[in-house]
Amino acid sequence: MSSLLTRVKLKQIEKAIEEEKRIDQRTLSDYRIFTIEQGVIQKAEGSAKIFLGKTEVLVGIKVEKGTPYPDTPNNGVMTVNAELVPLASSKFEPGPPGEQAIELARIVDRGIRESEAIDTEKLCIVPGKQVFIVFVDIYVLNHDGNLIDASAMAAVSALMNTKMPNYEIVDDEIVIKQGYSPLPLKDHPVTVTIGKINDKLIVDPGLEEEEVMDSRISIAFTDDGRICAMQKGGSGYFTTKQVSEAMKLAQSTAETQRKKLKW
Amino acid sequence: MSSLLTRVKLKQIEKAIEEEKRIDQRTLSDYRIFTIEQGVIQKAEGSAKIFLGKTEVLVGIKVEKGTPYPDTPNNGVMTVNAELVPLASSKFEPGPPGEQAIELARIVDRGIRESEAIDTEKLCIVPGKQVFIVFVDIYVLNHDGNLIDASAMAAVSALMNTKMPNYEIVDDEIVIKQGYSPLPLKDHPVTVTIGKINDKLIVDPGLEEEEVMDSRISIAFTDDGRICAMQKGGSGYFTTKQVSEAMKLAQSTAETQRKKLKW
Amino acid sequence: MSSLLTRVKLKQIEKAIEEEKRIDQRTLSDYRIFTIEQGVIQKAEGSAKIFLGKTEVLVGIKVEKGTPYPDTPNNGVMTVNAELVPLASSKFEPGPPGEQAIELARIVDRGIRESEAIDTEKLCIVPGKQVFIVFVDIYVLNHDGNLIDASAMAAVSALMNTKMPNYEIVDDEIVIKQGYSPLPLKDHPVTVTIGKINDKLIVDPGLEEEEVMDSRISIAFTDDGRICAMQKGGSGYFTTKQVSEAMKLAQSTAETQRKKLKW
Amino acid sequence: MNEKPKKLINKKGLRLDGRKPDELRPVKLKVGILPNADGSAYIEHGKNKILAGAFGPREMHPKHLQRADRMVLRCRYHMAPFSVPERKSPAPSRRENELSKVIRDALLPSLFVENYPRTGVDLYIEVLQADGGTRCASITAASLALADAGLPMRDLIVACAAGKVDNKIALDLMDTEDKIGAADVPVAYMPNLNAVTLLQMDGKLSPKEFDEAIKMAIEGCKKIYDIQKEALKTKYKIIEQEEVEE
Amino acid sequence: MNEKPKKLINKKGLRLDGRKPDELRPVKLKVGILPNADGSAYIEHGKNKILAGAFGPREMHPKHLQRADRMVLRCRYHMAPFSVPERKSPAPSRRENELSKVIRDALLPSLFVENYPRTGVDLYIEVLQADGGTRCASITAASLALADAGLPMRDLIVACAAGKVDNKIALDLMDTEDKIGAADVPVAYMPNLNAVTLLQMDGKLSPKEFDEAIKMAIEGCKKIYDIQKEALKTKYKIIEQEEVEE
Amino acid sequence: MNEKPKKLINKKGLRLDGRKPDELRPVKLKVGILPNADGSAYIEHGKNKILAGAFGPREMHPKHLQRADRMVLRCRYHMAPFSVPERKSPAPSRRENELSKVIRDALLPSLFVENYPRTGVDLYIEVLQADGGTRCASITAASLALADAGLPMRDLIVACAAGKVDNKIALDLMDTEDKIGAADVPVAYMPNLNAVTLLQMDGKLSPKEFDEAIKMAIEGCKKIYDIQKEALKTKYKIIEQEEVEE
Repeated sequence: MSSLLTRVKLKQIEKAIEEEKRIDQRTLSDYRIFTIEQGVIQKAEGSAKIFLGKTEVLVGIKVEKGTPYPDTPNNGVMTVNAELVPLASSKFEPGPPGEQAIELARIVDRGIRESEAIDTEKLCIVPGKQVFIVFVDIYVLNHDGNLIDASAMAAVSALMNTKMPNYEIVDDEIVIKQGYSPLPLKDHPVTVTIGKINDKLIVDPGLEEEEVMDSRISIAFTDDGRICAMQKGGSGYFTTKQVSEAMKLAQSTAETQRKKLKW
Repeated sequence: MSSLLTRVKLKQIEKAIEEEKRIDQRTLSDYRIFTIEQGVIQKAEGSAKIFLGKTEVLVGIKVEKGTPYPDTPNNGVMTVNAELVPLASSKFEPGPPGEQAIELARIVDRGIRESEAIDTEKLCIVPGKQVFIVFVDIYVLNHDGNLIDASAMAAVSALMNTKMPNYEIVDDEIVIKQGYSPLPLKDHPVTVTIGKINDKLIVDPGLEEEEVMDSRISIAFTDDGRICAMQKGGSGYFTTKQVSEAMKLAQSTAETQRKKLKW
Repeated sequence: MSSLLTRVKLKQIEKAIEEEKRIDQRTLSDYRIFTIEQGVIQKAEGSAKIFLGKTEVLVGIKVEKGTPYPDTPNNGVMTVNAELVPLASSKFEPGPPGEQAIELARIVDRGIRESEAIDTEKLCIVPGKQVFIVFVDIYVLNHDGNLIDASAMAAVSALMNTKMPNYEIVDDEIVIKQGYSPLPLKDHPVTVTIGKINDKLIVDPGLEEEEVMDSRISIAFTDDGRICAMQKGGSGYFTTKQVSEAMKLAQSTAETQRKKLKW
Repeated sequence: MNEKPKKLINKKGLRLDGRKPDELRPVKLKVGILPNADGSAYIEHGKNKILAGAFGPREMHPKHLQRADRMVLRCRYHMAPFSVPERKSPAPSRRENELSKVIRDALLPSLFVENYPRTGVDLYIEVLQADGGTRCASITAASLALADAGLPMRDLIVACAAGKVDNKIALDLMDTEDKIGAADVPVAYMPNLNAVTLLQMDGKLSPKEFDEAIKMAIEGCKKIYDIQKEALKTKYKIIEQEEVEE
Repeated sequence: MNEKPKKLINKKGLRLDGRKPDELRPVKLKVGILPNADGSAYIEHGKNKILAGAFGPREMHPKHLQRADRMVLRCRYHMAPFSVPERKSPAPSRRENELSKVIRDALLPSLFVENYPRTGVDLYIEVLQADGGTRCASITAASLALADAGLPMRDLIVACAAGKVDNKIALDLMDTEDKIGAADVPVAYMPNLNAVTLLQMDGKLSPKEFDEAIKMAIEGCKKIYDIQKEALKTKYKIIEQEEVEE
Repeated sequence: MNEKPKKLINKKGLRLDGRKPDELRPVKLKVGILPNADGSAYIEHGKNKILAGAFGPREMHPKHLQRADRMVLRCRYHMAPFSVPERKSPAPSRRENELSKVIRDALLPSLFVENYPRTGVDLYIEVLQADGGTRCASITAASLALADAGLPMRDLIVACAAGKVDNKIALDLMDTEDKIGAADVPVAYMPNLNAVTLLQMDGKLSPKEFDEAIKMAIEGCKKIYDIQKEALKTKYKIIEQEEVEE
């Protein structure tokens, strides 16, 4: 899109929002249609691919043995990494994760970690010595806006799809047995992102909307409706009133989304 | 060499090749004269320096204790690294190995590994726990073309020059004894590179020939004449007929080279 | 400071030095006033902050358990790192330590190491297995010249301020006990830097003097007046006569400094 | 997480360091303390000790990062190796990278970036000692550093967190409370515009608890805002005096 | 190498997955599946799942990499961390670096680089799942991505390997066969020009066996070439339809 | 440090390798041995084997490193992985970085940098085998490489160390003496100007011992200087002959 075309498009978006409409015909509080497919990567212990509009994110889960952190000897470990794969957008470049990828990974990480979604105590093999490490790798394959929600949904879906090997402990050594069990989960956080354009709040911003957006706020909710993670982003601000509105909007959206997700 | 001079030179090369001649008076299938000196680095467990025309490559071998790979607990480890030392050419830059150096190392690695030149089982000290690691470091000191063959020859020469410490196993612990034994070798691969310029095949391309060369193919042969590694390079192609011709040319050249090398 | 202003200033400095004066009214052999505050970082095992003129350097010491070097199984380990924090000067850039920071760290390291200031044998916990590692982190907070001396003084002050945990060895395992002991020190090296401008030697060069300075020499002295480290820097030279003069000047300055420091 | 399940609030309703639930830690601010930076500030917030230095606005390098229509703010939040109980490697961690970004996003709303096209401001934040709440204390100091560099502003940005300890909403958690506590909500704020410029959360809170926390955090911000303004005035008073003395 | 010395070909002459020695794994190709790339393709070759996306021709950055007389092709072959049994670090390995180079060298002969001076094309290949033969499958997909980006070509490049298992030459080795087998010969090929653009080998083969292997690999290439062309047509059919519908 | 407390000087006053305290190791120098470099030299100093190659003066890249008023010298001191008893990682260590800087500082005083504005010279030093005193041997060779590149010079730079072993000042320590010995003083020197261009020290020396050491080191420098000049002449003799022969 040329610079002039961009500017025209952005004006259109702003004008539409002004009239409480959006360029793709959604209302301000509409979420885009999404589809999730689980188990797309058979070689991973778990995986899920989401399409949210044209945004496409693949999450793969690997479960491997490792050592626990010294301060949590009885708990397995989770680590989240995000790659903005360069084929997903001409704005992504190869190389180690930049600021945007790191923020994305850490927001998804917090949603899962703070909701205590994974029962990490059940991932302990030998206390203080050996635990399971759950690697959550977010792979953005096409960028069409709202990577945060798409990645968070794909990550939880992938965890729900994850199996880990059965094992026994014989003489302090792990012996792998036949079969698999599902990864033990205790919660299923849903993350909703609200954008702000010219003092209007919109749900699930698309790529072009992100370009005119002042700022955004992403909120993760637990199964029982509590807030477990939050992140404001962008170079603008929210008044305290807007924070309350965004919170309510996110809350009701999360409930709707949870139903659609059947979590 | 200025850009204009370069172009004139390149035209000369092409013209000569057209007439089945080469600018340094070689025939298309002539290999340049080479000399190899072993044991040039006394502090290394093995070393060899080759001059191939004005190309100069030094290979040093270090043998150290380390742990085996989990899937080959009874085998020692070999690792090949190549440095295109910046004093060898104004085109080489300091810094971590780039694409060209990595490809060079991996071609030499494959020739040695796939011919099973090193008897890695004899490098096992305590199965699954301790083995010898053989570090093959290729150091390109002057670049005058055909680094692949020069490095491969110097690497095998250096391995043939390598000694490893005698040792005993006492209570599962290694005890170094007096004296050294030669590194156990089972094969001595010879690598030959064929270049293609204007549909003519040439043996052992020099630096200026490399600049007009369409593409190259490097083939490694075992003691008993089998092929153990191969790599096509360059932005051109070989017809299937040219592949067969290159194969025959490489094969006969490898036999001649092996005699000269007295391997 | 604009380029023109700079040149005018530099001329002034050179003219003043010519007349055996300095732009801040010091004589050629005057050291700037300095103040040192110890224990400024309570969470570190030791710390000290120095102001030398407007140069400000903070050194923090961390003491942690680790493994000894194989060739010194009975000795603790010291490691010195220097960060030229970018808020200290518009010429410092974020990123891994560059040449200047590495040289600074290594000069300070040598002064401490070669004077055997730290009694590393007393830092051994279990020979060959566990020792204390002393991390000396130099943090330059404002650059107004002579970072070497300022950092060296702050580092030794911080070591003198360092406490390490009391412990017992029970069954080859370390058990931390209540209370702390001072880090065992055997020497207190003083480092003095002499600059050369137009064949005149000056003590403790300031930032602007460093910009016109030919070269410098930094010399560290032990408690008993022996030389324990030395480093010439800069793109100029010292005649052998100037080396002797610099040595004497550094020696007498070190004695004066040692008194002021009350070491 | 629950390594040491101590009581964080005692029977008298006081916290480990004797504070009441809605009480701030002591905050000290100094402006203009780094001679080579264009603007600088130093904060002691509880046991946190943090320096912020700003360079610019100046020509932006490298050029491809210049923006024709605005000033670019670059921000680096960095912890000294000795600032925490276990020595931290000086290489920036993922956490430091994320905080650099959210701090930048928190400060931008106060600036008139469109007034300084093609320029850049580099903001360096160095945590010399950390004790919980470093991102908030960093923002409070960094905003002063930007003001000290002479950048016009919509308002100062001030930041403070509130969280949940022992089932109670409490202001300005220190390290132990943050680690053992149930939730933490850091907030950055422009009082004049009633504008929230940073908002994060971890832990679990009901929407009602969150409401309470953000309100408490904003009250904290307002108190620190007074200290901020005072620090700025003090610096300018001193400068005025110096000018008179000359 | 000889970790699990199973039989790779059974008494009926069939392989572990039931294939005959000269039988390909199933190959599926889709063109134009990445909305933001200028050209793209997706391949499933056996259990390999690989995406290729091309950006360009566009002005080459950084400028010092521009070539006055030609287009520059940059190529990155990269494996997803979850694509293999043990998680792979996302940082590119030496193997990935080498493959990026040989894949670029395999694709260049099809392009008229001299027609696009000063431009660059960036080609990104992401292996989402790997099961032996990823370099060949990557080339097959990448060539389609370049075609989809509108680059004129001498011919499509198609790639396939043949190798030696249980002392027999066999087509298109899957991972287990590749690891236990005696040799592998990946070949990239332009059928119209009878041109080999990638040729590698590891393992040990007599010259006669090599001849047999390369012939078998080229036969495999020709079969996949039909699927490639079909995929390209399908994409353009769909587009034509869309245009009609509008 | 005192791992092996052997005697370094025997009853006859001779050192481990039979040298007298003030005796140099054998030094061999060759000039112009690297065909592709603009200037080059090779030194064998005891068991040290070191190559130096210089490229330039040429236009300096990247441009922001150019200096309008002078030539820029870049210098890289690097050790081959096989040059030392335990394999060294090829990535430059902090020691190598420091030595690159002090070697550059040692060579600069000989050059007329102001005569070549905007240009750069890249100097690469490769230690192929190390046996104590590599920085001095590197400087001796590097200065020849610069001369061979045709750079006018105030004088050649020559370097040599002296140190303290078994309580005696001794010339030109080899590795074992350096490791076990009490001090080492490397010195670089321009004989014509009586100018010291590198001076470092580690270990402990009284000021008197230091005086003795630096004098001894300079005597060593002067001897090597003769070999240096001879090597330069030899190269030019050969060239003259070649020109005659043509």
